[in-house]
Amino acid sequence: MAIAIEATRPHHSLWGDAIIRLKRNRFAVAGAIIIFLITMLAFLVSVFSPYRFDQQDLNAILQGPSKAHPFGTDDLGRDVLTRLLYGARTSLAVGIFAQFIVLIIGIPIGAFSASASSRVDNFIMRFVDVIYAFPDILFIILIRSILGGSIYMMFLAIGLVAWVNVARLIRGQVLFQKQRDFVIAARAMGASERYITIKHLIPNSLGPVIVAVTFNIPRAIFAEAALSYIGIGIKPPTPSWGTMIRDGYDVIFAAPYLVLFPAVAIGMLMLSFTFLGDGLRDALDPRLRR
Amino acid sequence: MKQRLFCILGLLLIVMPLGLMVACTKGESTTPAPQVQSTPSVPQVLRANLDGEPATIDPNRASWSRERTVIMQVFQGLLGFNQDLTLKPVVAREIPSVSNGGISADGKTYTFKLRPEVTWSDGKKVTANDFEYSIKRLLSPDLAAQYASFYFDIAGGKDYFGSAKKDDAARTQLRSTVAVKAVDASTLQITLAQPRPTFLQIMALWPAYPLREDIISKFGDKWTEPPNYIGNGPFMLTEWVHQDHLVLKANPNYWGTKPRLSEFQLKMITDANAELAAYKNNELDMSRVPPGTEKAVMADPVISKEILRFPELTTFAFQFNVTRPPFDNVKLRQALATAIDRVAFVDKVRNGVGKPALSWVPPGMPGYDPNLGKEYEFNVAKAKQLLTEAGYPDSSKLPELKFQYSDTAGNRLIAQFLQGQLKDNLGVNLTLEPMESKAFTQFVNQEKHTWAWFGWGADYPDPDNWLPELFGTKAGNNHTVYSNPKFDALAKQAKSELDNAKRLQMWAEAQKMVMADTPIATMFYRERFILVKPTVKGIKTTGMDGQVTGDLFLTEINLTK
Amino acid sequence: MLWLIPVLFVVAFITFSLMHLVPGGPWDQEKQLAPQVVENLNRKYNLDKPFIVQFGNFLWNAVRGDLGVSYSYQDKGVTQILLSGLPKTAGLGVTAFLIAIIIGIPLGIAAALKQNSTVDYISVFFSTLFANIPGFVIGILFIILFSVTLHVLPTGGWGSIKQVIMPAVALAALPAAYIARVTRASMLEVKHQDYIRTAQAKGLASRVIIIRHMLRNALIPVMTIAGPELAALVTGSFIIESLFSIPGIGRLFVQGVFARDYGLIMGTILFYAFAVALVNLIVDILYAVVDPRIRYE
Amino acid sequence: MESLLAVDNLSTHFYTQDGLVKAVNGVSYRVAKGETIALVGESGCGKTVSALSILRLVHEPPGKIVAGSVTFEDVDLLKVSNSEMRRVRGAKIAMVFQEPMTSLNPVLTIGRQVSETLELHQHMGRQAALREAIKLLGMVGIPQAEHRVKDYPHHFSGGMRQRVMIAMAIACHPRLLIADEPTTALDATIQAQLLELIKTLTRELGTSVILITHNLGIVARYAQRVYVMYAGRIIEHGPAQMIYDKPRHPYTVGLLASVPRLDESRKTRLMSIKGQPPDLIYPPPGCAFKPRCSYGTQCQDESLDLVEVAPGHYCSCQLAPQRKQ
Repeated sequence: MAIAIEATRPHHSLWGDAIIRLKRNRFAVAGAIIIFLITMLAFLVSVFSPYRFDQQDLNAILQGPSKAHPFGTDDLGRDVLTRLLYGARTSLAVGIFAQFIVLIIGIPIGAFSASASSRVDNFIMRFVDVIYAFPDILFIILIRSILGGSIYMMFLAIGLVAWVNVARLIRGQVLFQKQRDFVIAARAMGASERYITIKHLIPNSLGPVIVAVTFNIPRAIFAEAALSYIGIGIKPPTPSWGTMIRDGYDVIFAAPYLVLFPAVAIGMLMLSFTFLGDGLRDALDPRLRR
Repeated sequence: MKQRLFCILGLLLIVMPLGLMVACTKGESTTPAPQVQSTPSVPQVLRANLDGEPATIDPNRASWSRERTVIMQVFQGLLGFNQDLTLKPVVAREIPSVSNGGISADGKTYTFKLRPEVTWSDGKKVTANDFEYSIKRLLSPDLAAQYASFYFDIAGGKDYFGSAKKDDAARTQLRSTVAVKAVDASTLQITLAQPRPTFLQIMALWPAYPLREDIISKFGDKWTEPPNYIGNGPFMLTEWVHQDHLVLKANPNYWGTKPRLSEFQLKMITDANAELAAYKNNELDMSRVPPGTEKAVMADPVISKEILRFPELTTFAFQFNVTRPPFDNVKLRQALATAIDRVAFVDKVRNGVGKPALSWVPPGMPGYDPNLGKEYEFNVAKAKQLLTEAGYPDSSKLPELKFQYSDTAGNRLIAQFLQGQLKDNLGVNLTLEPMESKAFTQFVNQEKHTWAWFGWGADYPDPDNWLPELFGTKAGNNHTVYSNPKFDALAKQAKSELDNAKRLQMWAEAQKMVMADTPIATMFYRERFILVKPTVKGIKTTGMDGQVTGDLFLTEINLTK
Repeated sequence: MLWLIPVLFVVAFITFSLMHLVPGGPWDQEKQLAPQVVENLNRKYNLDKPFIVQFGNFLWNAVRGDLGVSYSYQDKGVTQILLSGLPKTAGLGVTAFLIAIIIGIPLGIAAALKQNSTVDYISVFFSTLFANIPGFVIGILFIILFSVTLHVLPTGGWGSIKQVIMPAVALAALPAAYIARVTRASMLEVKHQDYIRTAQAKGLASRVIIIRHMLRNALIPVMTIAGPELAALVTGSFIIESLFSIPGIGRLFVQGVFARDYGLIMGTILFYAFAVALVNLIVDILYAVVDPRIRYE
Repeated sequence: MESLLAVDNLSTHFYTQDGLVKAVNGVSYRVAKGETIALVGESGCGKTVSALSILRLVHEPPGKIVAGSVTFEDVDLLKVSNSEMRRVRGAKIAMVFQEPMTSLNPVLTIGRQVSETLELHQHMGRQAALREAIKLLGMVGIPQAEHRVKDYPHHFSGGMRQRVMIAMAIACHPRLLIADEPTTALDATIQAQLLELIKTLTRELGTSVILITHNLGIVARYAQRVYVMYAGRIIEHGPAQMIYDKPRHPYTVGLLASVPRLDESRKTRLMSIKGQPPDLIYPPPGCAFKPRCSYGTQCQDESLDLVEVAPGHYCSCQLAPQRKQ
């Protein structure tokens, strides 16, 4: 039915159109709002929280949720809620920026590989295999010892290892899409390969990629936790959701809530991105227009 | 040696000697066990956990508590330890001494008389040759045994060990010069290069246990697999599923009092939470308690009754690199040492498990001095004053202080605690530098660190395992880069002093010197805090227990309804 | 298959170099060893030889199937360790993978067919749930529930079916969620294709349409992501194997790295590279099987 | 003539994020046995949707058949169960779609796609169905059919694919064939061939045809009667010749005036009718064509009822009756 409506309404740009449709998608909007809220809270936490994120209270160690500490306290008597909100800064950054790196590297390589000659394609894929098997821990420990453990190192570390998944995914999708007839048609109409790849192939490949990205968000957040244990990324006492879970695990028999709250937080973040992502995909995809 | 932050109620410890203290937290430990006869129906199978696969169970090569736990059940040495960690003869008929002629007047030659009845699990007699073979193997360059250096006092030992580059002839020659000699089947004579009063304790350690040349030359590396793994101890290794579990069965041919247990199972659960779960699911009879959860355990109506806790010969401390400014400033070091509320850490953060440490040598060991280090007791005012004396009346004028640690959950907690203390008490900002463990170890071994966290566990219960090795100039484990000629001189004397009382006096002096210069800020003495099923009776603990609690006296353990 | 050799070689070389560049060696211990001891150890394990010689030796032995000795498990060869652990890890991994497929794909299909319905939201919920609880937490929760509380399953170990259940499910959780979501996404793509309408116009039952006409088209992206998941699963998980004390090879690489067990590191990484490359090759072949328009020579 | 299909007052609406789209709005038409009718109108006028509605293939949501009846062989298809509906689809009513390029499943062989219909409705075995499929492909003029059955759609050109579609459609000798712009995606020479093919085949089988097209040019040759649709309604219908010679509705006139020039693309073709087709969400009250109509100013009452302006020739334009030359 798409055609009918299109023909009859003044034409917005693809994106303009998409934004409008996105705005109409309740879940996508909800997702966006949650992300916005988390971000806001993360930056305002110092304003309204009575505690510092590193403020120890040795008389209130491992206390369950209470009035004073809605989410309880950790094993140094620090307020979990405060740390959770403060930790959002790191975890949002990791969760999102790492994904950007992944996409920026992964999509072009994947797309190129798929549209390149089978020899080049094969070569790139073997390279990807190497990266897959790449001994990342060793590499990261090395980086740490040479460049020290800044948060950028962490983005680099995560991005460097994670892009291959997206690359392979995009390649698979493009290989598949590129056989689709609208592409053949476009080619017949003399469109350049580059144009086709950018205008047709990549957009139509996004569905699964968005899923992949949303799934990479928690993975990145946990990776950050693992990394900060090797001395990369944010240093204690600065909290991050991943490290909160890791540290919480050690005392799970005594204070399960230490794991619960950060896990829920990460869940909400990912869910928001899932909805936002799906919304965006639907919005960008003419065939799904209603 | 692995850093697990178990601790204990301080008071108990100071007032009571080890045995007593164990007795009062777990009365069964000293009671003889008539239960055996009364409940013969109970299968005598003890299920304990080894937190991972032993690297090797070859006594000569083993170096970790995990491995000792297995070895000590299957092998026995000339000497062993009592529960109070004094020496006792085992395969040897008596403890050599000057009076009984076991030790020559110059304190260099030791003569061990072996019990005639001691046999291997396959029935063969244990002879002095088995010991000679073992010790020479231990010192052979090809084996590259990690504990070999402990036996360098044996005349010729060090040279033989260092002969790796030499040709076979030269080696064989050096081997024959190693002064360990089986005079006859039941007499072993060892001569030292210089007197070493603690040599007997070293001889009580696992690397010096007897070995069967015939078996080792027959099976090579495979000799540590059952059934090749033949020893002279109360148990035999009957099954070893790698990375999974070990089974030891009572040795029917054991020459001494037979163990009450028929079987000793060792699982290999690495994750502390999983281990506790296995214990709660009755798959284990003993379990660690994940650090930090002690309070919850103590609050639990059921398992709180199954707690077993006792002090270990392990001290944890912050070691300054005294050559790195600003830590080359002794007043600053003292200010920092005084600004740490150890009691709060032990009582609050560690739920009262452990004992705040003001001096280096831990309680339960000769050389422990309860009155030492009082000046480092937590005192903010004093700390501030010391900081002023150090030349930093305004703490913000301090150069950046950096603290390195090997990043484990436990260490990360300590580091943040330290950071909080300095900030709250002195207004000093501390930068934490977590590192991956090996990277950290190398960092420290190369003395690149400024201020680092470390712990030291006893190899044998004597100050000479605690002081010269760590504070002697250029000593192997001296990572404070502390150097004090007076200390070195005294240590040199003490090492070879034959009069025990005098010797310990010297060490006490030496420790005082060290503590006065504050190369380290001691934190706490470790306490082991575990759970044991009420059915397990007769556990005897010591400050040097291996991976499995009571492994020095496993033969006395039995199970009841 | 020939390209496998360069891949393995490159991986081997990178790893070997990194391994030697990384600070801290196998003999750096909290209690420092006597210099003489370290000297003899280096000699024993040829660490006193120049880098190239060491690498050469390694390659030469590796080609002959001998991956050298482990430093942390002193009496055992790496090949031997790997071979004894592989069946357990692979068995567990494949089980987990099958679970992930069996749960993930139908869930994804259901969610796509009933877009924005309860089914859809339930699947989103579970996907999110499992994607956001790290394996070690899921694992310990299982243990607390089924072992400590209900006493129906053993907490860990290897040998019986009962012991496989919890780790397999814990392993499968995330891949299942992931596969479900991707299946949903690509089913939605396919759902609106013209040829589906054609199929409907033929009067085919929706079951036939889904299985014969939609699924095969929807499976292509699913395969792309399932491949790496499978590779990861069969090479084992450090966390799950430690938590459920499974004597597999999953923990070996991480253990090896932290112990600087050069033998173990090289052995496991080579094996990992091999597994990954193989799985990806299989996926590429499957593309061609599923989609006749993609041809691989 | 006895009627095969009667569509009465059919209304199909789309509930979109932008609002309600009355894609088909009270449309009625009849098809007699063996007859070929044409449904004509520009893109988006609702002809495709009305056809899909007959087979109940409108995506729901967002689409929904809100009113009317579709009487086929004396049964109202809008009332029968899904399973009964499936027995009609492909067997009694078959459809050939507009896009030969995308209407075949890329991952199934041609043979399979043709034979599955036969297996389903004729209850043939695999082999039998395949042999039949080969025969059918031969009938629609695919050379060496016995080899090509193993091929996949991407081995076929557009025209060849449309032939396959036709083979699939006639496989079960349907009573009614709906051909939805079967040729617009193809070039001129092939168009003619295919339409001829459809014509001959349906004549042999006595199948009725609904030919959906925007191209009045081809109508006269293939259809007996013509229905012209605009903005979801029928605005004029009658015998093909009559519509062709004496169109009454200004829109029909416009359509005819723009004699299709096949070498040009579709967009430019309709420019000869000035203005844009109406927004179906906010349609102008009364005659939807008025804004574009050259007589717009002159017409007063805008009732939309079809008035018989000549025997069998109906038109909804009120000016039409006066405009007999």
